[in-house]
Amino acid sequence: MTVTMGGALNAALRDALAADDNVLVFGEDVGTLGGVFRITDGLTSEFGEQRCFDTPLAESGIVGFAIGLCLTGFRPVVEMQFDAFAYPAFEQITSHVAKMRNRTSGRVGLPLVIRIPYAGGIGGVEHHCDSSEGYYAHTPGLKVVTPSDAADAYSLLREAIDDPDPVIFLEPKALYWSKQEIELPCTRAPFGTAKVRRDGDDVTLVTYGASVPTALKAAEAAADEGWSVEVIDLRTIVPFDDETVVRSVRRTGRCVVLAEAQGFAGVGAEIAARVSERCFHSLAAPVGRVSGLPTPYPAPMLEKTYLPGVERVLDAIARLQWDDQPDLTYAEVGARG
Amino acid sequence: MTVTMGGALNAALRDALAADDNVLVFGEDVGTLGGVFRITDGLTSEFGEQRCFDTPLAESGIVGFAIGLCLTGFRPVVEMQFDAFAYPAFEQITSHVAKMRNRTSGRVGLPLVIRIPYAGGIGGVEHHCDSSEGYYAHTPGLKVVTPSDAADAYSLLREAIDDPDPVIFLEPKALYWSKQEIELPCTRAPFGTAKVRRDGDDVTLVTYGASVPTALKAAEAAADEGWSVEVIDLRTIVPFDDETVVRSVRRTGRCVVLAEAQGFAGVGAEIAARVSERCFHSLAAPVGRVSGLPTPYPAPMLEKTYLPGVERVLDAIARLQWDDQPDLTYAEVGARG
Amino acid sequence: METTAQAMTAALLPSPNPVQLIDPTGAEVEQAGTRRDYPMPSAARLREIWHAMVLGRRFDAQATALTKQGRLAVYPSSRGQEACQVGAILSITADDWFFPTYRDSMALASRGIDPIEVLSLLRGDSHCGYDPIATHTAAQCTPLSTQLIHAAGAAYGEKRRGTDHVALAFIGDGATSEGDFHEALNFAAVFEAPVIFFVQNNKYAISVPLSKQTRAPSLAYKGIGYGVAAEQVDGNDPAAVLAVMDHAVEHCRSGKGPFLIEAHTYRLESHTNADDATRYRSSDEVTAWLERDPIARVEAWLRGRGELNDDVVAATRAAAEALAAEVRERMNTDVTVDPMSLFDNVFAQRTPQLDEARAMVAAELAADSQEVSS
Amino acid sequence: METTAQAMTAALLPSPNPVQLIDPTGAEVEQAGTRRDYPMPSAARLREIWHAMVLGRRFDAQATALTKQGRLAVYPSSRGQEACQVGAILSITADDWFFPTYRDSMALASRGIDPIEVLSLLRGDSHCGYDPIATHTAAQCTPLSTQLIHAAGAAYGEKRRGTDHVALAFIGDGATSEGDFHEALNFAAVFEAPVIFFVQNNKYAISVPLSKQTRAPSLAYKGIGYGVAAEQVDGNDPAAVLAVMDHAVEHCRSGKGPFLIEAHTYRLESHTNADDATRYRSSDEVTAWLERDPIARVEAWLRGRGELNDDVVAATRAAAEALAAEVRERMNTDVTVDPMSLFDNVFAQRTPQLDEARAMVAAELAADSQEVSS
Ligand SMILES: Cc1ncc(C[n+]2csc(CCOP(=O)(O)OP(=O)(O)O)c2C)c(N)n1
Ligand SMILES: Cc1ncc(C[n+]2csc(CCOP(=O)(O)OP(=O)(O)O)c2C)c(N)n1
Ligand SMILES: [Mg+2]
Ligand SMILES: [Mg+2]
Repeated sequence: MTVTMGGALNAALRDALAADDNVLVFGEDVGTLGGVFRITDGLTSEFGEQRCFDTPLAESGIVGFAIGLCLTGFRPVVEMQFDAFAYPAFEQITSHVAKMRNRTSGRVGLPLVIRIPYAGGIGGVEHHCDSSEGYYAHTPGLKVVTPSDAADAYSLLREAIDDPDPVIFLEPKALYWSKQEIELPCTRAPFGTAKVRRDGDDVTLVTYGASVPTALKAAEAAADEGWSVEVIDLRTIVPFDDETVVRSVRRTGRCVVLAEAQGFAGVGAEIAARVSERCFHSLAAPVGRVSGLPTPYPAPMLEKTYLPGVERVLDAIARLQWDDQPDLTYAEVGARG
Repeated sequence: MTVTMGGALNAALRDALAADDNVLVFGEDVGTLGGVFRITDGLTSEFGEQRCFDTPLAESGIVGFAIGLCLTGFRPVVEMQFDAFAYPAFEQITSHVAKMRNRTSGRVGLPLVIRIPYAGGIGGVEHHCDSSEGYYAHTPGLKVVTPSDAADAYSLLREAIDDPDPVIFLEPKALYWSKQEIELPCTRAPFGTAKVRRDGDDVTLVTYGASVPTALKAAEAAADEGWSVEVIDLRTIVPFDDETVVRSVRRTGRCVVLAEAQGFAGVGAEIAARVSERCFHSLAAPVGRVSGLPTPYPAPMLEKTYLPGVERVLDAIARLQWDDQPDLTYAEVGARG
Repeated sequence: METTAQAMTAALLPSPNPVQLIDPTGAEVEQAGTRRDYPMPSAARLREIWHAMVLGRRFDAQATALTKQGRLAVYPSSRGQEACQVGAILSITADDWFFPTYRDSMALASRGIDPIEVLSLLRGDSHCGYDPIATHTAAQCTPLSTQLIHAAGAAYGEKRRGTDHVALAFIGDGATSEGDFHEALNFAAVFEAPVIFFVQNNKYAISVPLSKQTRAPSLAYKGIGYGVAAEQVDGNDPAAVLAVMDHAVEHCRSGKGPFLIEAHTYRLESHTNADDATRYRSSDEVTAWLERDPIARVEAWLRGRGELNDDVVAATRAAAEALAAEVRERMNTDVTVDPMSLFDNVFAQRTPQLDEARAMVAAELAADSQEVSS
Repeated sequence: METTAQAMTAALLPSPNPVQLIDPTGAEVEQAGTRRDYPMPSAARLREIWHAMVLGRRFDAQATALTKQGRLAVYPSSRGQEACQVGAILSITADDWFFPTYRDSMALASRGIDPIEVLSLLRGDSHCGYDPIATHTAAQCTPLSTQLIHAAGAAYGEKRRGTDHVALAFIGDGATSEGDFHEALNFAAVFEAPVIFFVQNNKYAISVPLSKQTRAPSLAYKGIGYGVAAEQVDGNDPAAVLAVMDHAVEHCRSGKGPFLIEAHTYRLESHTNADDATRYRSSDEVTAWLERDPIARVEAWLRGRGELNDDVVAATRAAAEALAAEVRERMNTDVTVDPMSLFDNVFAQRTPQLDEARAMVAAELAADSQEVSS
């Protein structure tokens, strides 16, 4: 059947609620309304106010409350309404969620999931478009996951809810309405397994979440120019699937990393650093990075320029020294331009 | 005269308070007590409660209050008591401090400084030892600065206070008591200029803040083994001095990055990615990364194992293929071990 | 100590019922049981607020219409909240500071800010169309309740500068649950900052009703926990809003520290055009609130006293239509934004990293235009 | 509505003066003006608390001594706060939850947790030495006031499980300024979670006195803003602490939602051994509080009624010395921590990235030991 990513997430929550009485879904507007993106639609009417409910408007409260509920055996799945609105919970997430198992010598695990619609591309006003995966991926003790299609959305969310550890579950909001022909429940893939979305021989394009469709489009366009691009969708940023990425880059010898977040000290930097480290002798050219610009997310009318699109990916591929000539982008030691 | 880093910071605050009536210093315990690290010692008695004062115990409040004061022409310098205790202010920092100039089309600048004692090495209990620079450096709109000696502490803090934009000023707490012979006020270096702390020809060791003394010790030890190590202290992480780093690595052909923070998606990853990108054809070996472990900061008794020390840096240098043999650390495509 | 605490309690608690001066029929209300004396504003002032509310409502309706036409990306209407949006603004001066939320476009227009500049955020051409410093008006704030602390800081700044300017900060009922609400009230109290926290309790935070937000007797009861004087007011009674605001402004200007106002009102539209309020509330509830219309009641009061005649009403309607037409016309021209402006206001001066990114985008745009021209 | 608000106000506000049952001289206090009826605890219970306080104080002194000897990295003493540390704990059961801060080692020891496990955090061998699930006691919390929300969640969890277990959460006066305090009280109120928020108002947050922290009549006045019943109590009067705690526990167990207690007490030592309290407060102030000693007054009361004799006192003193000796002895053995344990409890199962880091450290340690042995 035709399933949107939003529908798949909804189905995953429904199936998880049905499978385990300890699963609770809560957050702002997730009850009667079904969430501003309707991901929790119908859950309150199906499972009752006890299982899926609205909370007061306070994100630190939501996450902290979930921590407390874990102590009594519940498995909370909480929703932050938008990326930037998870920031009030940052202390609870970094100082408690990420550390609880460690600071209690393994005695208190927190099987909780924090769902966060993230990234841009929907013409949202400021504070509704942040790519915040870097903050979480940099925090030891958090698993960080982001699906790029409906099947993975279902699979990864079920995995997240069943995981004994806290998972930051990032939902690319621009893909909520993307459609796929699948049967639910679909087969689940364990955390830490990246997926090769397109096979290719000349260059490996590593990406995840919100940027996967752009990567696939770019690979398609690159094929016209004679470049065979392999597209890897990480699916889980933490844990990271070195094996799939390294195997591919060692074979293709070239790599571009694509992520919508600003590049500096983000997940894109990590991937580029890892690949450069692990595939050094296989690389014919430096790993290219295609990222969001080093500016705050702009007003909707500038979004198109801000977002790394197909052209920017193709440019990065084009710079991979196909003619054995070094790329001169960074020829000057200082900044170019 | 002999000046500790703490003393230099204190002098910088004193001189800034004297130079401009709009400078205000506030935070938790910064008044009568002079701060838990005594960095604001004597300021209240010298300049009065109006210029240096205690606030209620609420970090989001402190940062938000500073934003409001900027609107009326003040230049606040606020103290967060420890790294992890700045997290309650994360939303104010990311959604307002970093974005204010941008979201007001340049009409509202925030000349404020957020001082944060950071990193470990002092046997502190949990939540007192986080290396949080990655969160800030990844956020567009923040300048991120960290000194490694008394002279830079003075210079960079004066620069930060005079800067028209918000500065996250990270003070390596393990170095507060480090001493230096200098005359104050010392010459100031503008933001964005890294400092070569030791000249060398064989390998460039890029580092900053808390890790600089370790880097220098490692360079000394490496010299005994016949490696001439150039040590670069970034001083400002944002803006980043590509020129100094790239010039050095292109000359030495080898590079190790040292930072105490966990490595994944942090500033160390950024440096490694940048160097790999910009110095690709000069590199004889992959850029080595020496970082904190991918675990929460441990209890004091495990601190020594956790922290990247001289040995770990020497190991990284040793792996830089001096014999033209590839390093086999990551020979397997998957995880080693 | 006992007497101190009891005296403080009496001074700080709100009236047990919302202050009301004119009831929904336009009749004057006998004051009883309010904690403070709230005189009826002058007829001239009530005419002024009536006029501004008529214009405000028309502006709001026009913005909603522009959204349906796709001219605005999104619009959070404040229809039904006119007494708050307009009344609070008319009670302060241009020198005072105002800290609005996303919902408060009507208040901004009432403050005299160019309506096109007000709508810039929602049209999507910039994050804020007006100059916060020149207008003493912060950019509209979306991260809930964060602006309250800025207001406390700015108010304290004014106090430090020796002025008697106050700050007025708006916030919704739902947003009072955020930690920043707490920190803001406490900072303001401790620093005796002249700031008025004005809660527009419109009964919903998107879909979440007040009953799921708090168990307080009313939100105004939060004041005493900070030593902040508080009042609750019928937020659909323009006379009461003016009277309570006058008291609060005087309280702040005279150095007595902050003041908290809870105005009971109702959001007649959905949260924004993207929301569907029928999913979570009944039309009966909405209808009941339509009968508590702020404009109608003050109009009835004025007419009953011969302070308003058909000519004035007609002239005001005409002015409102003219405003709407102007907004419509000016919003109907396509706006373009220079992509290179992306790099201008990250810092006062571009860093090398911004220069690099800028060069990349410039090259892309040059290539694009070459492609187009060739 | 008026009566509702007024009835709620009466039910929620604290007594205008802190509840006191026994004064510093040991005399019983005539109850007047308290909002609720607080019966004097039985003599047996007062003997029990007296005994536990004597042991608690001795434990605390021993920990301070161990810090001076370098056996503990740091120690925040609660000397002077014995009535709170012990009284609150004696009022709940082992099935109830306790959420302590860094300051509350004495409370943990009073709860029956092995003192060595209690001191693990401060010795530096682990972040938490005891098992939070087995003991129904959260790890001591340093990020201020964050634990209150956990307590609300756990209390709500117990309610959902159908038990009548309550949660007791400690917090300092300074920490009430944090946003999480606000969110915790509100969540607890809205979800009617059986949690007691117990503020040990020891007058300082490190160096910052209460007067710079709040302008509230007293911190207990914060309750009403959440619809949470609140009380203030003389936190140096063990009888009053027990009585108010009994009331709060009964309130929670019987499904009436959360309860807020402000206990007025005083931190006699510096913030921690690393602090120097003479920088910010006078010795006169400290001396005055020494005269409000919680142990002395209940001892006087008990002796006055023949409920305590020299033999019992001597036996308790001996028990306290035995406890101190045991702590001293067990803490004087060097502890070693396996470095490889660094990697064990990040996740339930190690990720490949953790395996990699672990292999690196294992190799380093192997090399080190080779060097040592060769
Ligand atoms: C910190 C934060 N969390 C969540 C949101 C998403 N959000 C936007 S408006 C809103 C409801 C606000 O309700 P209320 O404060 O009552 O104001 P109203 O919209 O009714 O005027 C929510 C949850 C946000 N903007 N900021
Ligand atoms: C979020 C946060 N900010 C700052 C600190 C640093 N800090 C530790 S204790 C303390 C004072 C706390 O005072 P109070 O709440 O009165 O408790 P007390 O120490 O007096 O028991 C401060 C500021 C912290 N631990 N957490
Ligand atoms: Mg509302
Ligand atoms: Mg205290």
